Amino acid sequence: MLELKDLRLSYGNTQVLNGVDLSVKRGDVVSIIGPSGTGKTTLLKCINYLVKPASGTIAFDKVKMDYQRPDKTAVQAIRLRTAMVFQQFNVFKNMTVIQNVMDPLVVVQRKSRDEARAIALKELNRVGLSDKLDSYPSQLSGGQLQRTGIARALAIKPDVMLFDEPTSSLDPELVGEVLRVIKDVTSSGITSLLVTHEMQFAKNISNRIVFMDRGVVAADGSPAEIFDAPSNPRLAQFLNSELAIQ
Amino acid sequence: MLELKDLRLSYGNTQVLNGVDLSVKRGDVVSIIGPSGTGKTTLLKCINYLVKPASGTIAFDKVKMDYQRPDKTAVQAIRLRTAMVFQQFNVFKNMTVIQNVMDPLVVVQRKSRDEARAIALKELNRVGLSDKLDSYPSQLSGGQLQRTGIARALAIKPDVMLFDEPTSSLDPELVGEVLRVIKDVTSSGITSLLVTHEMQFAKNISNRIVFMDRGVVAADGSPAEIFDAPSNPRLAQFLNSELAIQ
Amino acid sequence: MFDSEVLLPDLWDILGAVPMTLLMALAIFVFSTIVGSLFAMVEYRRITVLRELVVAYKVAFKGVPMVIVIFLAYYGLPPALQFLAALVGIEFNGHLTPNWVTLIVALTACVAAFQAEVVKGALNSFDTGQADAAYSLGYKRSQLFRRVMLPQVIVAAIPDLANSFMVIMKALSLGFAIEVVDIFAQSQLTAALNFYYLEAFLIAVVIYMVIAYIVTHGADRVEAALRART
Amino acid sequence: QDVRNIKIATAAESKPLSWGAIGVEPQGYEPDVLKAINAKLPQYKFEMEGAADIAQETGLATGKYDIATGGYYRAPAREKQFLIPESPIGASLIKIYSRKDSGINEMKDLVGKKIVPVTAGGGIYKFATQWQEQNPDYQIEITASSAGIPYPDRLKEVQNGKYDALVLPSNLGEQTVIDQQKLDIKASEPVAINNTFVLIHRSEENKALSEDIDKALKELKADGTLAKLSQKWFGEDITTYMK
Amino acid sequence: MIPELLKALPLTLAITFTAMIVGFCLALIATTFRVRRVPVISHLADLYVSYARSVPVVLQLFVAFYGLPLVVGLLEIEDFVSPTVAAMLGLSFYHGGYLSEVMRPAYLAVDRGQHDAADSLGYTFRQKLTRVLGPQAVHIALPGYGNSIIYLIHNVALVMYIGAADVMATAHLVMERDYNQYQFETYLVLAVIYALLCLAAWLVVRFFELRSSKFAPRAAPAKATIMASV
Ligand SMILES: Nc1ncnc2c1ncn2[C@@H]1O[C@H](COP(=O)(O)OP(=O)(O)OP(=O)(O)O)[C@@H](O)[C@H]1O
Ligand SMILES: Nc1ncnc2c1ncn2[C@@H]1O[C@H](COP(=O)(O)OP(=O)(O)OP(=O)(O)O)[C@@H](O)[C@H]1O
Ligand SMILES: [Mg+2]
Ligand SMILES: [Mg+2]
Repeated sequence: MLELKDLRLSYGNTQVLNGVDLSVKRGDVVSIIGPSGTGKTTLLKCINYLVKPASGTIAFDKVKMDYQRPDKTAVQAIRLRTAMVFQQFNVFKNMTVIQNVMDPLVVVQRKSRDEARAIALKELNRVGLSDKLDSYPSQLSGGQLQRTGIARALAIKPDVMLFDEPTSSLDPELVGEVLRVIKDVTSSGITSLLVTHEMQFAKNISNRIVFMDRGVVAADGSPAEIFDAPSNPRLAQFLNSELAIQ
Repeated sequence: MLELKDLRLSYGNTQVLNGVDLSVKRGDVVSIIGPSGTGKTTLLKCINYLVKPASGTIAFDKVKMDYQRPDKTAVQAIRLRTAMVFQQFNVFKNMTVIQNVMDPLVVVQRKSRDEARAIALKELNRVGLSDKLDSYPSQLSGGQLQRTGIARALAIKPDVMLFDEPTSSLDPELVGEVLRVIKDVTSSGITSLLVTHEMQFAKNISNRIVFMDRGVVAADGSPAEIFDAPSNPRLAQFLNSELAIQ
Repeated sequence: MFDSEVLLPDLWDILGAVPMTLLMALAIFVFSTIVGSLFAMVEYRRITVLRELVVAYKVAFKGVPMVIVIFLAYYGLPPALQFLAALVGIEFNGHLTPNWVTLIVALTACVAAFQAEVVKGALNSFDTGQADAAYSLGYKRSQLFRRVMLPQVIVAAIPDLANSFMVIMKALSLGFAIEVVDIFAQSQLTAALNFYYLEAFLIAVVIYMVIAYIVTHGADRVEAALRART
Repeated sequence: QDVRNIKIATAAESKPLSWGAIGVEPQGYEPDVLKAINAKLPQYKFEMEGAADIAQETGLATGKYDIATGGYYRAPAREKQFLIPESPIGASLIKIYSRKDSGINEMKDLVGKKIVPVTAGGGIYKFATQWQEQNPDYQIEITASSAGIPYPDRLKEVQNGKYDALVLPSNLGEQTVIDQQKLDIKASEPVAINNTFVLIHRSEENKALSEDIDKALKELKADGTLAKLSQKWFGEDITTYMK
Repeated sequence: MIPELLKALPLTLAITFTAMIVGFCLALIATTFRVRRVPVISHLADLYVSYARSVPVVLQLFVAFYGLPLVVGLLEIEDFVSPTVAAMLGLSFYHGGYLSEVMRPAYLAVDRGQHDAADSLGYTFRQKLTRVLGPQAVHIALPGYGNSIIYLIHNVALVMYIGAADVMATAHLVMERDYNQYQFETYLVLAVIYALLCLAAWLVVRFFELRSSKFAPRAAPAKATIMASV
C-alpha cells in the first residue's frame, strides 16, 4: 500500500538518504533498525514530506508523487492517511491532553466538537490517560506525553502509523508503559512502520525487519532471518553491539 | 574503607535521603540500583560533599566527619581520595581532552606539567582516546566525553571511584564503548561505587548490589541474592519492570 | 534632493566626533561592566541584604529614563561631589566637574544595572555540573572560578556585551542635552551651522549603522572563534 | 472681504520675550507686538502658537507656519530661505554677564576666560565669530553647542565658577533672575546691538503680508506702542536701538 | 507643579499608545518577511530593523521630524507634520523595529517538532500559525514585549527635543517659569512619574504572562532582550 522508490536526500554536503527503496503491504508491522545517523528518522519524515527529498517517488495506494515535482494535494492526501508518533513526542504545548487529540479532528477533519470529543475520549481511554484529560503537557511525564501523541495519531484513524523511536526519550521505567500501548496498537491489525532500538521488542511485534545503514536499506526480511541468521556483516556487527548492552 | 551512617537530606519539603547506611570494603565493586528519584545520585554527591546532608556521618579510612559539623580539611581529604564520573560527563568545556586530564594534577596535586602530561597520556591511552588529545568537548561524541571523564578520574589515582549512571546520557551504540572501559577499570581491583540502570552489566561486574528505594537502602547483597532470589517485594517489582524492557 | 556639496564636508565634520564617542563608550563600557559584575556576583552568591539592595538599584535604574538620570546627575552630582570632598576635608569646587564626567558617571550608573543582568545570565548559563566535577576533584572555589568558570562565562557573554556596547554608543547621544559632543551632537551642530539638517542627520544614521554592523559582526567572529573551546 | 488666517510660531521658552507652549496662550513682548500689528491689519487673523525652537524653523520652511518670531537676527542664510520685513520687531542688546569681581567689561577682557558655549548658528555665535575676525589679536575661545540648557542655569554656572562669562542678549529677563536668586553677577555695558525680525515663509502670497507687517511695525514704532510694550516687559526702552 | 505635569500626561500616553499599536503592526509585517525570507523585501525588512535598533532614538526622532515634511511634500499633501505627529511616527518606527527583534526569536524558539507535528497532521500554514505556533510564541515573547513597552515609555521622554509638549517638555516650561530654581526636585518628580508608568505597564504585561504560563510553567527557552534601548 506504501511504496517508496530511490529516495535521495542530503543536508548540505552530507548525503543522508542514498536511494532507499521500501514497500509496505497492508497489515504489515515493519520495524526499521540501524545505527544512529543512518537516516531512519529522515526516511519517516519523507513520507509526510516534512523534509524535502532531492529525488525519488512515493506511491500510497492510488496517490502517486515524484519528489522532484512536489504536489500539494498529493502531500496532503498522504498526510491525512498516515499518522506519526515522534521521538520527542511533539505534543502541542499550548493545549491540554484532550485538546491535543481533538484539535486535528476539528481543524483538519472538520468534525463537530462533540463527535471529536467522543473519539478523543475513546482513544485516550485506550492508552490509559482518562484521568489526565485536562492536564497541560508541562504537567505530564514522558510516558504520558508519548501516550498522548499516540492517542492523537490513533484518533485520526490513519491507514498507516509511523512510530519514530517512540521510547528513546523516556526514562527506563516509563518505556514499558508505552511499549505496551504500541504492542496493543500493532496487534490490532493497523499497518505500522516503527523505528526502534529495542531489538527484543522489534522481534516480538514485527512481521518484517528492515535494517538501514548509511542511507540505504542494507537488509530486509522476517525477524528470524534478520536476528537469527544475519547474512550481512554490518548487520551482524550492529546486532552484536546492540545486544551486548541488553 | 568507606562508611556512611544514617544520612538524611531533604530539598525543601521533599525528603530525599531518609537515613542511608552503607559501608564499602576495599576492593568492593558495589552497584547501586533503584527506581528514578530515590536519591542514588544524591547519595554519591554526599560522599564528595557536593550537597549538604542535614545529618549523618561519614568515615573514610581514618578521616571521619559528622555532617552536622562540616570540616573543610576532612571534606578536602575525602575529595582528593575519591573520583567521580558523572551522568552528564561534566568535562570542562574550555579545555581540550588532555587539558581536562592534566589540569587537576597540576592545580590540585601540584605536579609538574611534564609529569601530569605523562600520566594523562597513559590514562587517555587506556580509555582509547589517544587520537583526540587536542579536541575540545564540543567536538566529541558522548562516549568520548564520558571516556575523558573517566580518564580524568583515573589520573588522580583515587582510592574509590564513584560512577553515577555513566552511560545513561549516551546513544545506545556508544554505551558499549564506555561499559567496556568501566569493566576494565573495575576488574583492575579499584574500589568502585556504581549507580546504573544496566542490570545485566551490574550483575556481571559487581560483587555487591545495593537496592535503594525512597531514600533508604532497601536491599543489599550479592548479585545472586538480589537478582535471582529477590526477597523484597519492591525489589522484585522493580527488577521485573527493568528486565521487561530488555 | 540632497546637496552633494554639503554631504562631504558634513561627513568629515561628523566623522571627527567618532573617536571621542568610541572612547567615552569604551570608558562607560569598562566601568559599567565592572560594577555590573560585582552586582551579578552579589546575586549569584546570594549575599543577603546586599542582594536586596542590588535588586532595588536595578529596579530604580531600569524604571527611570536615561535622560532623566543624566539631568539628575547634571544638577545633583556637583553638589554631591563637593559635599563628599568637604567630608574628607578637601577644598574642591564640585561645580568645576566637566560635563563629560557627569555623563560618564550617569550612564555608567544606568548601564551597570543592565550589565548586571548580562553577567548574571552568563553566570547562570554555566552548567553547575562542571562545578560539581571541579569540587569533587579537589578544586578550591577560586581555582574553579579562574580556570573553568571565567573562560566560559566570558564567551557566553560576548553577544550581549557587544549589544551593550551599542546601547552605550546610542545612550551617549543623550549627552547633547548637557553639551557633550558625540556623533549625534556633532551632526546637530553641523546642521545648525549650515541649516542642512536632514543631510547631517542621515550621515549620522549611516555612521551609527556602520559602527553597529562592525561591532556585532566583530563580536560574532570572536565568539565563533572561541565557541569551539566551550 | 476674506480674512486670511496667519499661523505664527512664537518662542515657547524665552520669558519675557515670549513664552507659552501648546495649549498655553503665548505671552511676552513679541506676542503683544503681534497683537498690536494684527489690530492694524484687519485683513488678517493672527493665530499664535508657542513652539520649540527646532519646530519653528522647519515649520516655517515647509509652510506649516506663515510667521516665526523668537528674537531672530537677520542672516544671509535666512534671507535666502525666508521673507524678512525691513523693520525690526525689536532689538537685543548683547551683554557680558560675569561675577562682580571678575573685571570683565568688554569682549577684549574675555581672552583666556572660560565662556559659556553659545548656541550653534545663533546670533551670539555670529556676533562672536565676526568679532574674532575683526580682532585677530585677541584670541577668545568660543565653543558652539546645540544644548538646551536654560540661561538661568548658565548664570548659576558663572556664579559657581564653572565658567567665567556668559554672552547673551539682555532682553530675556536676566536681571529678574539675578535679583530673585541673589546672584553675585553683573551685566556689562552692551557689547553689541542687534535688531530682531519676524521671519515669514517665502511664497508669492506672503510678499504682501511681509510689506503689510513692515508698514505696521513702522507705525507702531512711530506712535510709541513699541516703546510702551518694551517698558512693560523689559523695564527699559529698547526702541532707541532699533533702526 | 505635579497637577500641571499630569495635564501633559494624556499626550505622553497618546504618543505611547499610538507607537504601541502602529509599532506592533510594523513589527508583525517586518517579522513575517524576516522569517519567510521573501527576496529583496526581507532584506529591506532587515535593514529597517537594524536602523531602528542601531540608531539612537533621539536621532530617529530628528530624522522623522525633518524627513517627514519632505516625504509629505513629495506626496503633495498638506503638511500635517506637527512635532506630535513626528514623535508618534518616529517612535512607532523605532518600536516596530525593536519589537520585531522580540517576535522573531520567539517564533524561532518554538521547537521544530511542533511544526513537524502540525504538518504531519495536515494543518495548513494558517492553521498551524493560529492554533499552535502563535499561542506558544506569544508566551515566549511576553517578557521581551514587557521590556519593549518600558523602553518605549522611556523614549517618549525624548520627544521634547523635537518640540512635542509631553510631560518632560511641560516640566521644562514649569522650570522656566520659576526661573529654574528647582530643577533637581522637578527631575526627581519626573523620575517617579516615569517609574510609576513603567510599573503600571509591567504589571499589565505580568498579568498576561501569568495567565499564559499555565501551559508552560517552566522558564521559556527564548531569552528576553534585557538590554536597554535608547
Ligand atoms: N536538519 C538537519 N540538518 C543537517 N543535518 C541533519 C539534519 N537532520 C539530520 N541530519 C543529519 O542527517 C543524518 C541522519 O539523521 P537521522 O535523524 O535521519 O538519523 P537516524 O537514523 O534517525 O538516527 P538516530 O537513530 O540517531 O535517530 C545524521 O547524520 C544527522 O546528523
Ligand atoms: N537541586 C535539587 N532541588 C530540589 N530537588 C532535587 C534536586 N536534586 C534532586 N532533587 C530531587 O531529589 C530526588 C532524588 O534525586 P536523585 O537525583 O538523587 O535521584 P536518582 O535516584 O539519582 O534518580 P535517577 O535515577 O533519575 O537519576 C528527586 O525526586 C529529585 O527530583
Ligand atoms: Mg532518529
Ligand atoms: Mg541520578
